[in-house]
Amino acid sequence: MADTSPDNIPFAISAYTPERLRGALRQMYLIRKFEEGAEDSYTRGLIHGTMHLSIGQEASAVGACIGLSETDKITSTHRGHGHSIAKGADVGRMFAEFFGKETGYCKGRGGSMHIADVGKGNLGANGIVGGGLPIAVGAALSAKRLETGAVTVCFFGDGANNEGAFHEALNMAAIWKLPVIFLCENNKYGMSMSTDRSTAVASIADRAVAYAMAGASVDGNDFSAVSEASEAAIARARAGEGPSLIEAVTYRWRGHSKSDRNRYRSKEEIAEWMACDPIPRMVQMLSDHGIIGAGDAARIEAEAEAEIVQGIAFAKESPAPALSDVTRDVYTKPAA
Amino acid sequence: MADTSPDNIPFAISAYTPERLRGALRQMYLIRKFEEGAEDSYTRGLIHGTMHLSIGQEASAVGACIGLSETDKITSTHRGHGHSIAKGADVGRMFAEFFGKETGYCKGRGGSMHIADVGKGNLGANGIVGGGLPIAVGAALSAKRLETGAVTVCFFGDGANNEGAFHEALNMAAIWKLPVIFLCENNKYGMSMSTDRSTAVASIADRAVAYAMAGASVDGNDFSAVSEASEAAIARARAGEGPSLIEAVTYRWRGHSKSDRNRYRSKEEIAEWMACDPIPRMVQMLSDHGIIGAGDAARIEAEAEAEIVQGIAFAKESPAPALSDVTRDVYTKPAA
Amino acid sequence: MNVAADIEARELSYAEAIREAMDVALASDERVILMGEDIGVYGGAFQVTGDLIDTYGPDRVIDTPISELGGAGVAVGAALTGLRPIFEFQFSDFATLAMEQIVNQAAKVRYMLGGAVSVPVVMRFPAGSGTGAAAQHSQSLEAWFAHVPGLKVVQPSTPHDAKGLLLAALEDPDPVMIFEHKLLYKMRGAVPEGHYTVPIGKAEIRREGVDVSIVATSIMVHKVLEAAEMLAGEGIEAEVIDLRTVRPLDRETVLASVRKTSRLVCVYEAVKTLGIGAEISAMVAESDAFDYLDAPIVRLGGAECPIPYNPELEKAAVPQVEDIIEAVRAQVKGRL
Amino acid sequence: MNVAADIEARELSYAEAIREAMDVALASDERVILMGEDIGVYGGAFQVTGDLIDTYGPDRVIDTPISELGGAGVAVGAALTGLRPIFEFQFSDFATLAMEQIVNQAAKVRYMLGGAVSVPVVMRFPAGSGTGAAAQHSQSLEAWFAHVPGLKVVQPSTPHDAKGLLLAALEDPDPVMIFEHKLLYKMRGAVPEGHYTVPIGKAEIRREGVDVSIVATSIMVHKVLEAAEMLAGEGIEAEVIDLRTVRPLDRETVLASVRKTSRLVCVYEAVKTLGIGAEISAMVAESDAFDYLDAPIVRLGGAECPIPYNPELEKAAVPQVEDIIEAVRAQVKGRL
Ligand SMILES: Cc1ncc(C[n+]2csc(CCOP(=O)(O)OP(=O)(O)O)c2C)c(N)n1
Ligand SMILES: Cc1ncc(C[n+]2csc(CCOP(=O)(O)OP(=O)(O)O)c2C)c(N)n1
Ligand SMILES: [Mg+2]
Ligand SMILES: [Mg+2]
Repeated sequence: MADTSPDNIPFAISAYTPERLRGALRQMYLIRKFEEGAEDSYTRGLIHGTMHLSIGQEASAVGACIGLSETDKITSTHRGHGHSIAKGADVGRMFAEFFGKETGYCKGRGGSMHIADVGKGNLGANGIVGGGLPIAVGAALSAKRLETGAVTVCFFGDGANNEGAFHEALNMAAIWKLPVIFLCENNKYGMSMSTDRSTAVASIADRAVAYAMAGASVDGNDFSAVSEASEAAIARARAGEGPSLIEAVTYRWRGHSKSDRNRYRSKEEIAEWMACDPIPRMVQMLSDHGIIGAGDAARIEAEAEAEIVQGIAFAKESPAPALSDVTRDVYTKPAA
Repeated sequence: MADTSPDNIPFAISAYTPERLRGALRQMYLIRKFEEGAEDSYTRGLIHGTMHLSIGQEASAVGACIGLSETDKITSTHRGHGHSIAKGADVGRMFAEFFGKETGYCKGRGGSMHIADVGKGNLGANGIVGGGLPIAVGAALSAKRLETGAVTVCFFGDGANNEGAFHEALNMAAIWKLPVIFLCENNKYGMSMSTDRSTAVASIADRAVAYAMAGASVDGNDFSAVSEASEAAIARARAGEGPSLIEAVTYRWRGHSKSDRNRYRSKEEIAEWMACDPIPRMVQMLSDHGIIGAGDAARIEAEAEAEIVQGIAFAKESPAPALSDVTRDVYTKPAA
Repeated sequence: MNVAADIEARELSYAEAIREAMDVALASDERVILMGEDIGVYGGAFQVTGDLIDTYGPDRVIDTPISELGGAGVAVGAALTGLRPIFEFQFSDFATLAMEQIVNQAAKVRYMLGGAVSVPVVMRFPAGSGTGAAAQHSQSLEAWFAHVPGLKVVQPSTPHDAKGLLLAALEDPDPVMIFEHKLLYKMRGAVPEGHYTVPIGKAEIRREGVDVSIVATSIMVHKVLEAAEMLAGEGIEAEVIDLRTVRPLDRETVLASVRKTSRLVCVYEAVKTLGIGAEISAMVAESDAFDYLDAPIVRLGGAECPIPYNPELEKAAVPQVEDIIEAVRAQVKGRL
Repeated sequence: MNVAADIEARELSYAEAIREAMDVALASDERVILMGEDIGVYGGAFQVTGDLIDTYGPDRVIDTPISELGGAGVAVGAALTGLRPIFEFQFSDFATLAMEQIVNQAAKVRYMLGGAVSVPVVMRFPAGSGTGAAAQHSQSLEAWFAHVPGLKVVQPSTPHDAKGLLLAALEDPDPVMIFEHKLLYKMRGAVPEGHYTVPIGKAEIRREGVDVSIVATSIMVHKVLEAAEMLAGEGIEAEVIDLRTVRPLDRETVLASVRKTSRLVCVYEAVKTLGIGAEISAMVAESDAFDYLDAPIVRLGGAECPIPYNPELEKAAVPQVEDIIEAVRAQVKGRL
């Protein structure tokens, strides 16, 4: 039984309205169902190419985005479905992109690794590990110069933290005190390489010191913990106090991509982490604090499921791009 | 009057024979005179292109190299004359390179920014800021795999510490525990940009934390301090305990290169640092401890001067490369 | 043929013309910012930005740390979110550190996102040999960029075009790469005041002639014009085309000239193999102008070696006026 | 024409052939090491290294962190100091992060040092489209490398050549870049056991013919051979040349063929503009073979756009068998 004495009220419960909290749960379900739907679609041959599923990481995506408005930006990664949904993307258009359709977010040109939703502030997933880090700093530079008040959350993985781009981006964000939050989803592996083997420090957050930046490491499967650290960072950013580095420790249940034979981690390790599923933990917290009642979670889950079914149907029915359009949109203004 | 009680004997005095110490002083003079000779030659139109002088930084070059043997390696920078001399290069061949002659270290193909002396373990200066960092790690990987026992000292500047290459190189050296020493000559500026403006941390050595690496910041104008930190790092490297980061705080008296108008620092700042000249400090230490007597310093200086005069003469008289050889040495083995 | 020839024009140097373009842009558009290493109080390595920081301050004339990948990426991110950055690489050679952001991000993001965004970033690349800075500071890499759909690539050869193309680039919604030859910075020429543009994608006929078409880029335009005057003395009238834009090519101007003269020589400084002359030659050889050709298409490009340091070797590594004269003579020899 | 056709050969896949070459090299030369992301227990993103780690252990089959610039630089440094590294880029697209070390260091250091060193490094680049991985994972960038003196660049099209060229590259004292097409990895073909080499710099005539010469690279060789069979049914006998090495070019083989057939078509997957076909075409157009040409030189290259995600668009972006047939038909149409 959770402790519900005032002192022990989780941050999220005190910070957000019941409606927003239920919305967050809904997004977490939607992410889970989206990934399952994607997996299923892949098996049915509806999806070309590869995909990177974020099952198990729903709390970090949703916890990091709950404090953002549509004018705030995110940059995302190859494992970006959760980020997109957390930033408000429509799952129908996401599936359409996955299926290579003209109605997809990228009109079928980008696929899973490039889903973006610029209107909602999602500047896009990225196929290049670390590719979004400097871009996020640039978005924060725009916000500062144009005084939009926008904050940028830059998602990246533990693997990306060894790219030179990480170092250069964090240093520039720090010296210029830019409103950007570096949110590292440390799922313990960059493809097959564990952080133990790839990274000289035990916690990615330890690297904040090298940029005189606020750094925090949180349980990435705890929605409340992620949102708490994120809100603090957002507040710092909006107050002109510069960037923050947050490490959300989490785990991906599935392989890195469809071609992963999972030879680098044990069944036991996976099982342990599956026992720490962020969704039941969220459900538990919300019901402990009376935000949802009996049956609510199941209903929200079913609604999410229905949204996914509808999204897949929309995507399937959507038209494919015309082959004659292959060189469209290379340039905004084709030259003279 | 220096304190000569046993407790206060500087590291260098207790660690090195009088002969080696006098050799170190000789090298420091040689560097100073080389740079002055280069400057003078430039004024006389003997040198094409640009040059980066290290006047004021002699203690860090010599202090970092005194503990190395010829099988140990260094990688150097655009400001590399001091490193070359400290690693045993012949000033005649250095000038010859500067003058673009066939007898130069690079046969006139490389010039000042590429002087190398592979036989002595100097893998070369580098025109790319940060370019030598991963190469040094590679040399250390060779040493470890081939069990040569060699240590590699990687010189780089404060400006280079913001390159992605710095981050990637230090991380790899750390995870693989390689015998490499990252020696940052922090002369306060990367071209016109002060470390205050370019670098999020006050001391480059603070960044060692991000690689769980031994880090030290020392007075780079104090030969003994640099050699002490270097010997400790060399010992760690030879013992298989991995890499170290040493920051030697120093100053370049001259402009960044010949085209520098010095608009970014004050005359007062320069004067302050000139008062802290590493060469008189070395002379003082050696005479305080009886390593040199009256007149020795002047004699050593005169010898260095003579060596430079001779080197310049050799370089002047040397033949230029044949124009027909312009594409020689692009490949070791020109293809079939 | 100068589009602004009728406007009263002063003489400015190529560097001053670029600075004036930036000044015009900074004054008229709050979204324009400059980024680069030492472009502030130092005025830029080649004094191109000069004193612009005095007028526009450090928030709009931004010194970046030595972080080319990150810096370029920040510019890309800023361009995606409302600013109009002009990013200066200190030497074009350092673009090797930033190809990821230029090629994978800036050039492709619009296409990958199905047209949802534009990337109005301008990048400036001081390029070419002749300054005695050797192999890592003298490259001509424009052909790499011209191989990349999504980029526009220009190479102004005169102060007039340097200003007009930069202003055109700033108005262009797509990423424009400007390759400036370092040896041109001091060249003077007529430059109209205020705002004007030179169209991206249009070549310029610098000299009319009937015996041979010579297509040249950047500094080679001047060498070719000099050669053309000498050749005129021998009765050979060369038509000299300044390509100006290397992506996209102005096919029509080149083809019309070849149809007229039946002979083609391409002159460029970059390494001959796969330099821009390869594309010009291949473009002509696959066009209907092929039928007009009376002689093989000759390319004069850089030697197949890195740029050497020795000044005579350095000259031998790129086409000189005499080489052009000789090549053209040989080309038209058999014309009767 | 297979140099080893008389040796008893088993069928292996292209990936297995490469693995076998690495196995042979690791077994016979202690200096050989493999480096790359996930090449250890994971077996490589495309399972090329497979289980080599089981035989040679993690000290010789080295998983690198996600640090392409640093990793490539470590390989360069190791090659300079006695090791023989084979560095795998997980996708050739990520070479954009490492161009500095490849182009400024590996390619130039021998020349810049006047021949004092060699850089026996081999780099492997899984390249090309067709896997549904979109614009940042599908590029064909070999032309960039072929533009760089100091590098040797090969593109094996068969399992036999993949093994033989890799073993040749390992024996070569200079940096060799191997571009492997991802769609070829599963292709099977005869591969001799043990050690043999395929010479770098020699093209191979895959089919003799008299009506037209088709020069193709990598996977296009197979599409061209398929097209050639269909064309033979129409009475058109194409000579098919597999270029194999793109730097240096085997001029003689190409020119001899053109002198024979008087017609040339170049087929390659890279973006058409400034792809290798530009160089082939220009090389022929400036040679004495020009006089033998009876028709314009046709190039079939990739479309002028990034590689799109949708599978049909993706196919439309690169030459297909039907495109080749059509182009050749048009080319020989006027032959009577
Ligand atoms: C520059 C670059 N290098 C390598 C890859 C291949 N790759 C894609 S995802 C990945 C692992 C990334 O690990 P991490 O950053 O931890 O993210 P995760 O997959 O765990 O979410 C790798 C190596 C890439 N896409 N880009
Ligand atoms: C990658 C790269 N970027 C920029 C430059 C131009 N540049 C040469 S030296 C230098 C300053 C380097 O500063 P630091 O590392 O502190 O060395 P210092 O000159 O102070 O010795 C710069 C910007 C370069 N050579 N290479
Ligand atoms: Mg990870
Ligand atoms: Mg410095």
